[in-house]
Amino acid sequence: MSDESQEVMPQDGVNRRRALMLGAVGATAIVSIRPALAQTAASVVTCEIPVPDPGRAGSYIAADGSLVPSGTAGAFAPPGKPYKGDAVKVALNGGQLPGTSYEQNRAYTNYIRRLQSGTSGFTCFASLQMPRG
Amino acid sequence: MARAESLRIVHLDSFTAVYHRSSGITHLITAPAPEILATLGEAGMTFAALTERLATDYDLGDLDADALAARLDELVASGLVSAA
Amino acid sequence: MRHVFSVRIGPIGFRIGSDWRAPIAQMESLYTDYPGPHDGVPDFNVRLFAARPWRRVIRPSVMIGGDFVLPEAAPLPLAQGLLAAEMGMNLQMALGQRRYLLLHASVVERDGRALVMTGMSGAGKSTLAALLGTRGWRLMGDEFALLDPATGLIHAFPRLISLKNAAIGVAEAAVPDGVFGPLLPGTPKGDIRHLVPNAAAIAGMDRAADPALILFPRFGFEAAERYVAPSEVFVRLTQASTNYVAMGERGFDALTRLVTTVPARAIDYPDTDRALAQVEALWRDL
Amino acid sequence: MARPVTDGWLLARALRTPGNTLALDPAGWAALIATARAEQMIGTLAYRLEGLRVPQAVARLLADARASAAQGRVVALWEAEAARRAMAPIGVPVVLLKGTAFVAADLKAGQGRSIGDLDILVPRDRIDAVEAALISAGWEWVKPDPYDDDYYRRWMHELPPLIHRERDRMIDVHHTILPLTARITPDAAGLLAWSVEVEPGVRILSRNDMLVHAAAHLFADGDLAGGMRNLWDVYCLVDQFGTNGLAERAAHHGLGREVARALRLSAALYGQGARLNPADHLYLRRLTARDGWGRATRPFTRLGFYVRSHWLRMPPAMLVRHLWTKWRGGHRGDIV
Repeated sequence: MSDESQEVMPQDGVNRRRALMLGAVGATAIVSIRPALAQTAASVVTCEIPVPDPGRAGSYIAADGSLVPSGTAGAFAPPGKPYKGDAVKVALNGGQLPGTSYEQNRAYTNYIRRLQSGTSGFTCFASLQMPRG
Repeated sequence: MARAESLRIVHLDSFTAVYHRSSGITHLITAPAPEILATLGEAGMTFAALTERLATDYDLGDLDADALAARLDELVASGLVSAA
Repeated sequence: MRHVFSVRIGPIGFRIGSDWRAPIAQMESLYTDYPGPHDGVPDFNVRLFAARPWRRVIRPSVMIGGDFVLPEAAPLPLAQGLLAAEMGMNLQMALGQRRYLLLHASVVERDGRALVMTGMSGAGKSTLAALLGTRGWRLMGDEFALLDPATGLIHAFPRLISLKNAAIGVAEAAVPDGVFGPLLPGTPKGDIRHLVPNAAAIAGMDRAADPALILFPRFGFEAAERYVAPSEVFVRLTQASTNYVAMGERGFDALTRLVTTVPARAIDYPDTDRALAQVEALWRDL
Repeated sequence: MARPVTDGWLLARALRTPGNTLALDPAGWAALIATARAEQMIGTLAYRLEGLRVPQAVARLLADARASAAQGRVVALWEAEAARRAMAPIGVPVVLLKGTAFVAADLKAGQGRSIGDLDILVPRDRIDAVEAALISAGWEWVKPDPYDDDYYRRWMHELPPLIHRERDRMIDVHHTILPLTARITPDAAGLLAWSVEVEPGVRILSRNDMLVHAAAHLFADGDLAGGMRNLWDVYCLVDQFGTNGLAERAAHHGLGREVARALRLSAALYGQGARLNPADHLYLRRLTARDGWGRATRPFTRLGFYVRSHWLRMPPAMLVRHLWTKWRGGHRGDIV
């Protein structure tokens, strides 16, 4: 286990109370790992992932991928248009989303990793997690 | 009443890896999900007790019960928490 | 089957059966210094066969079969029979391996410690591993890292190194005394040529190693390196593993242990010389 | 043994008398393992041979197979649980069939058994509600082919297969155990009525109905693919529960002949043997048509049983239409 475990799990009365954001309704905190080889062959090239979900348009994207109010320091404005599936696939495998800085790219890919069922782009994200050639 | 299922939990960084023994599925979760799981424990507690306990252990700012309910619903949907 | 060849690569035994002599003869020659399966019993079977009996002789094309198969795999021309055999072996590992967590990665070892390089096809991990294998490192494998959940060690799987397209020339120049297979032009993956791992790699293939560094190399960019957070390593390795989910809790334990104890870096490199220097520098600073 | 066994009997004998495997040479082991994998019985074999002093390479391989089966069991039970949760709001219990039922009830037949899709049985008059409940819980249609879909809905004993969009697992929702076109009509309501609860909201068929279902699936429906495994199920169920009342129950469903044949063939393969008639020998020839590389052998016997399986399922004119449509669509079926 890593050192972070101490931080995340405060022993009662020892650590000072840590701030815990419960997040807005509609954000998500869970990503499930899917098999890399048992996927149905969904179309990767044609699907798109909006960042963020149109339901939360206007939010900024923080470094860890969570959505925060626009103008939050250290967070990034959303990109103007949705990303194509193949661009996201490259980014998830360590590449870069088109037109992003390193930090920006990390924030957006973290957002995409956190996509959950019911959010726009989730099915596309799921179909991207396919074996590589 | 909700309780955490039988889980293996490893904290990585701002994300925590969780293995759910009943389903064999791995989840990567981030705040506040790990804190909710740890607070519920396998014994479980009511929503009111969970709210109170989290507010004692953490600075929740302006406590938003709807947001907490939404986080709990996600955990139930993923199977990591069972509602009873 | 008509023609049979058995071989052991690291801990894994294979039995390859073929309707044709040629692919078997090539394997016998390229794998000549390899042992046979433990106790004579293979872990996996691979079959190279004709789709219809007459296709053994008329426009012969090789279907890949075995204990585990993917539906809709296309046949290869007989001239690429060696590639078919290698693909068949990889497929058995990808679909059937349940003892080790399989990471799609190349691995080299020095002083008992392993450097694991993973990333997309074309990132150069095979080439880098082959070159490091000539410069004081032991090649453990260019395709799969076998992570043992029981020990946390990485086992070697030094199958033939599969060089593609431009990497063929790079390796031919860098390893002039290397033993190469025939050039296979126009395969589904482009031109392919196999390089036999060197004597040290074969002689040492039963020695496991402690993972010490995980690298995500990327070819074609200015030299750069960056820290990769454990959660990112975790997600990328689950996607670089064909059996992570099937391994269940053992896979989870092995992988979380790996990513929380072993540092990871992403490196960009413009050419292989720079990459080798970057690797050496990172290794020194561990 | 006078000459080496080179077909499915190698596997059958290993399961019947595990100790005899200790006489195998490396080639014999390789053939046994390849055969068991091809019949999807490697997990079963691994549990059956557990504790024997087999060669180390074999022991490792069998340990892997046991771990794999244990993980398969977890996943299968979770699918059953997911279906239970989806169907609880509409008040329909999940009645598990085949492999998932065996592991849910911890039966001998479930030890090491490979499990593919989740098969469940629901009342015919609730099937639309079940379909809607599953779809709202994340299952989706697999087949976009309109002929297949129409065919299923009109003639089959199940919904077209559904796959869960996140877990990639299939569910087959049956309302009876044979196609509506088959000449035999089992008492589907009786299957449900006699089912037994294994935990709240989860049920399995009664022990005799499990045997009837296994026999129906083998001899009145399928082309005997996977037959060695199905007969192992039959052998284990009989071994664990006996055959008390079985003949009457089978007759009630109109499947007396099929059940009797299942008992004879499972005893021939795995048990004390049985008095076989000439047709039984033909069935065994088909069931054991597998070589030491795991390849399907005896193509003509297989083809015969393939055609027979369709003959049983459909009236002749419909069969012709079905095979024609399939053939035109490029599906040749897995006959060799």
